[in-house]
Amino acid sequence: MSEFADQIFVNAKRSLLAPMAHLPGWLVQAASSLIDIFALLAVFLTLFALVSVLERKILARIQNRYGPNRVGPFGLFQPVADGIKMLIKEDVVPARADKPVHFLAPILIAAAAILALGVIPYGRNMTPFSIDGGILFFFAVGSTTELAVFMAGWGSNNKFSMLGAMRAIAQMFSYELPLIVTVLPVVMVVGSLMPDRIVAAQAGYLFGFGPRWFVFTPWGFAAFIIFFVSGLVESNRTPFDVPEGESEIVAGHMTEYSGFKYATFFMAEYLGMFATSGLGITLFLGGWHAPLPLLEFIPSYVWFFAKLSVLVFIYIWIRGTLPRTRIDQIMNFAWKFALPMSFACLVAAAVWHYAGRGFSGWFLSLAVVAGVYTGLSLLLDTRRKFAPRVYRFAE
Amino acid sequence: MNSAAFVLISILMLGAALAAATLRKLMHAALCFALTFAGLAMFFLLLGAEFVGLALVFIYIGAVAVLIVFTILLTRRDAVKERRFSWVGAVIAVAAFGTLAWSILRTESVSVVAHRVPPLTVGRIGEALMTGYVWPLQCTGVLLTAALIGALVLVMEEKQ
Amino acid sequence: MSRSIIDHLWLIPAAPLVASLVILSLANSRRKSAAALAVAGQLAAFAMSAVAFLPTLRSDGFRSTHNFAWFVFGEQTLRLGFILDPLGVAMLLMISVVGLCIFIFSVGYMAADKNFVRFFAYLSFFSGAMLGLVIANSLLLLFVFWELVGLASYLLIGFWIERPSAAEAAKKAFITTRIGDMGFFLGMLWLYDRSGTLLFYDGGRGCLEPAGLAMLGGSATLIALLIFFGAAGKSGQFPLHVWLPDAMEGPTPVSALIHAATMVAAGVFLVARVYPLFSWGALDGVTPSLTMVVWVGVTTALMAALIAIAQTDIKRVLAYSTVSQLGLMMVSLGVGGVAAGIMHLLAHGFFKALLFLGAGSVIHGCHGEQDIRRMGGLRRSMPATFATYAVGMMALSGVPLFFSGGWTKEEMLHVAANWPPSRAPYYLIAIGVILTALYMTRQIIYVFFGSRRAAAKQAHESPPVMTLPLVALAFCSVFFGVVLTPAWPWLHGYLTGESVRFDPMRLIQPIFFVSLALVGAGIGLGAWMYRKAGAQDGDRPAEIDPLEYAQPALFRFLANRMWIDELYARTIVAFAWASARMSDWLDRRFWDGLARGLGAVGRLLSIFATGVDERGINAGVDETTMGARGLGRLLSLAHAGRVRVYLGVLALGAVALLLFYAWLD
Amino acid sequence: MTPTLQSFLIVSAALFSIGLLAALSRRHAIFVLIGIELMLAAANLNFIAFWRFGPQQEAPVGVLIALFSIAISAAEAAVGLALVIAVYRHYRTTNVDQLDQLKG
Repeated sequence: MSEFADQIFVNAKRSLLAPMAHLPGWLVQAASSLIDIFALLAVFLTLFALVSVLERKILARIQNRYGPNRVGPFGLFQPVADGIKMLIKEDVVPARADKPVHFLAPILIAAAAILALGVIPYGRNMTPFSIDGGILFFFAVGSTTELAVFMAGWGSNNKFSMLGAMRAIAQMFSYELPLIVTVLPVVMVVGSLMPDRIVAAQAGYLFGFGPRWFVFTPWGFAAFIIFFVSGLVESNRTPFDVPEGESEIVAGHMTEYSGFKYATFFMAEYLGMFATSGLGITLFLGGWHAPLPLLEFIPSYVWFFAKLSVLVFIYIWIRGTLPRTRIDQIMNFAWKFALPMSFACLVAAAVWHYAGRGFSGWFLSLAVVAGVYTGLSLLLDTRRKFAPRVYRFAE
Repeated sequence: MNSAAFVLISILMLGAALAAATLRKLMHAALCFALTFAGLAMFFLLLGAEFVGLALVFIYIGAVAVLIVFTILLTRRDAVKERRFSWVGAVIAVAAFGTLAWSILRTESVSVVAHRVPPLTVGRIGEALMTGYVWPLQCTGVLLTAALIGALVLVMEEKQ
Repeated sequence: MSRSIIDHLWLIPAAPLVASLVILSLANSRRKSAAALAVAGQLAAFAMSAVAFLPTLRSDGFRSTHNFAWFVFGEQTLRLGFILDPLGVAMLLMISVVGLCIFIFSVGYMAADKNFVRFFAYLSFFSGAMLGLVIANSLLLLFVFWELVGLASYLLIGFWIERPSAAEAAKKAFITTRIGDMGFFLGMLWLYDRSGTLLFYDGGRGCLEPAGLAMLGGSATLIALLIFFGAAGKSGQFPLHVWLPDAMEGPTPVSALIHAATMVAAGVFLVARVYPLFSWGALDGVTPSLTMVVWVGVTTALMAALIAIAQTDIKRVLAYSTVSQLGLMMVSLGVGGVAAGIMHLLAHGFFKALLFLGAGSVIHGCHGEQDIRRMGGLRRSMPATFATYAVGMMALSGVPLFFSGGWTKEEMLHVAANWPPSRAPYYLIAIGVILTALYMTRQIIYVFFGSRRAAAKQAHESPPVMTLPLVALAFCSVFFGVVLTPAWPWLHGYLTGESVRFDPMRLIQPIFFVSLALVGAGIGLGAWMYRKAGAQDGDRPAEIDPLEYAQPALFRFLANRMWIDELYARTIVAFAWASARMSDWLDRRFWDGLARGLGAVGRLLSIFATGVDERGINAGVDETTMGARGLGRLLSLAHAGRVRVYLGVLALGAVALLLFYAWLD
Repeated sequence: MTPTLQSFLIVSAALFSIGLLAALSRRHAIFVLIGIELMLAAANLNFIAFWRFGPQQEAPVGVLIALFSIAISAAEAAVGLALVIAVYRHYRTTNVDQLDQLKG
């Protein structure tokens, strides 16, 4: 039963491909990738729509409002309304804009986001493009986002856009390092760049109940935190949304975009968020594995999306809670804390591995991580020490 | 590997390269440059060098192209007066291509068809890098560090 | 015990070197600590040398080495090492004792100098290098220290760098010794090429041991001569002696330590160290190289002694006497009396240092006056200096029986007398002995006797910090003789490894009376000649030297140092200038022309490129302007950083190459 | 029919000469740089192609060399662009034809 539920989508795809078995191989391959892409788009666009409205509702709750509740039951059709509005809006292109660049930017950014989604294993045997260098692929296509952002900033020749693009690229560059370096320990420990293998390496349970997710090792935990924060920055969300800080530069690189192109940017941002969270899940949260053996019967993809929704909720929660940080704070955090810390994770992972991945390794790596953490925090501690208040002129 | 993909990719890549070489607007040229490398990466995938292809995309589109556009941005005020297209370059380039193509075509030893090869996994590359090629690897690391520092020093604002 | 001593032998030179490094890092105002450090370093070196001295006493002919690999290239290992043997230890002791005295002396002498700290840094540096030199067991290591002492001497001669004369002298010394060192270096390379090792003693494989020497074969003579060339440069032997007198521009303690006692003796030491190389294949103790050494030594000894007679600068007199004494040592080495030469070297170290320090004290007392004709009658105003100086003078001129110099002179005359080939060196150095006594008498009369002249008016005795070292050195130069007497030639035995016994009868030998007669003659002649020196005598004015009055031509010849410097200036220096000018001319006319030619070729290329370039473009205006700007501009075009032109030419070249290869097959 | 080594070489030769064209015919320093990068890319393509069609030995030498050359050319690009910026600051131009004085 559970087997059937687990593999239902895989079997569906097989049955779709079965009739064209006699066609040349590359055609079949193209067809299967097309199916994957359609599936991806369908799933994630729906998810995007849902999340967009959920975000607004959750933010509203956090800010003690009602949020959208007019269109459909609980305002669930709000995204549909938004989509229609976006589609029928006029698409304004500035007169002095660099037209082709201005036009291509949103397409490129969306394409990158979707491609990045392609290598993530969503369930047992459910990896759209299961390639050997999957992680590298993820970052390769992810890195094109920066170019797209720049194109957006340059193309709509407008100082706000340019400034926003510069800020975005600056922080993306700075956080790409910690992001990648925190991935390295996992790659090192698993010995492969292939997401499926990484997920497989986190299978099984300790003493029959403790999941062997990397997040439960000290280095994995620290790396996951850094990874999560860096992902937050990469997707330009609060508290790292200086690139589109409404109060300073209108909407950053999206200032000059309207209508459907703006919607594309918006979508790309969410897809990027999903992609980063998905990678985080794959790397640290055990992918589609169930947290407890007795919950195995629930299909794997369900677990994946459950984890995804938790992470997304945390994203929204953070957005609703934290104020915007200054650009210099962001940079300092990246270079002075996140990067050294991620290197510490690398070392700790090595220690963990060579100490036999047992308890001794666990504690040793904990020692490494904790030591570096305390050292860095002592080093970077800039809090002013407040003196007790004295009343000099009273009586 | 099939020839359709080969033809498509080569057309894409060479067209992009030609555009990068000849376009009047610097920014467009730079973007076509990035596109060229995307095509090259596809070539590498076609040739079964997956890792190198991805690394190429990662490095060139993610880093070098962005660097280039940044440089364009920083040196924007200087609009180089491109006079009419200089033919010397074209002549030399065509001559170079002619001789190269001619000499490639007249060597039979290179007209071989690819035989099946074991897939090149990242593991194998890593193994080679960590065993036989660890010294070049270290040297490359040193070189990159030097380049990083050198670039920083070069572009640092000199204090008046 | 002794093993561990040998393994830690390197500590001896290390102590002063470390001291000098620390001193260098001191602020210029930390005079006390600088002096203290230097003296402490020297003391440590002395103590360790004393410790190292003990094991060598036990067995006769004791020799022990500690070798280590420096680095490996290919399948060859370059090995260095330290050696502990009587020769080295004797030198160690002499250097550290004399050095200690001189360090203490210079605390007083340099008290007023503003670069006090730097001075002591250099001094300790020198001492460390010198100590290292004598315990080196590898020609290469020896050469390294050799160059280091050369550097130290350069730095110290030019210590008063603000004086142009000092700077000149420093340069002269450095370059002249370099000329010698070139010979040394060539000899070393050749030796390595032949024997494959530079270690002196390496358990039978060293280059000074029969096996190694056998490998050299006939080339031994030439190698020895090359090395001797270096030695001659260092210890101012005849062709290369010119730098030493000028080196007196340095502070007097420096002259005492480096240019009298230790460094200049390094040449003699080197010859003694590689003596097997010289005496290889000797038939009854005569080889071509040794004969060469003898004659060079004789020439130097006589010439320098003659020149010394006519010098009026107190330090120059001593300098030339140093040169001639070194010549004597060389002679005795050459005739086979290694022990005699080294004994004289050690004794000479003591009393020559004493004399120089005395001279320093005199100069100090006379407020920087160095001309002996303007002194006089100082024996009353500076008695301590006078007494010690007199001791030194008598030791140097070799008064027998009481002074170390006497015994060593006698010894040297003895060995020279029984040199098989000829007795000429014997007679010649006999004359040298007379001359030594003569000029020393002249000097002491001029300085300490007679009437007080200009500079001596308000002369004063030096502070104890300067006189005490004098006393100590005087003590040494008297009682060092105890181990030299023929009655009980302990040092001789110690050096040669023969066992000695006490036999007073051996005091009474013909050679003893010979040397007595020679010295007596010298002193008597001097006393007679200069009885009225510096005073009005008949129709001779006071400031004219008696000899000058008697033999003006001869005197001028000697006073101008036989015009050897001028000779060099006319020949060697002039040649160097000429060749420099020629190469300059070549560079300007010939090579530059060539470069211009190449430029023209490049220019043609660029004209072609630009020509094609312009034709596509507006009416070749640039072409005409280029024509107008003329050759220089056109030339510059080829080299004008036109990246694209370079690249284009490059590409064309590549195409051409490809076509060429295609055409080949 | 499947592409032979020859066809790949032809393509890389074309890429190379396009790079040469860019380096030769443009005056903007960045174009020169782009041209050089293109030429390097052509070289890399050659490496990979020869590796793919050549005899397979243990270590994928061509791929490794391509990787190294990519890293090196990335470094070269970084320094080159930094130079362009520095030069621009100093001379206010990026026209390689105006940058023809060989002293600073």
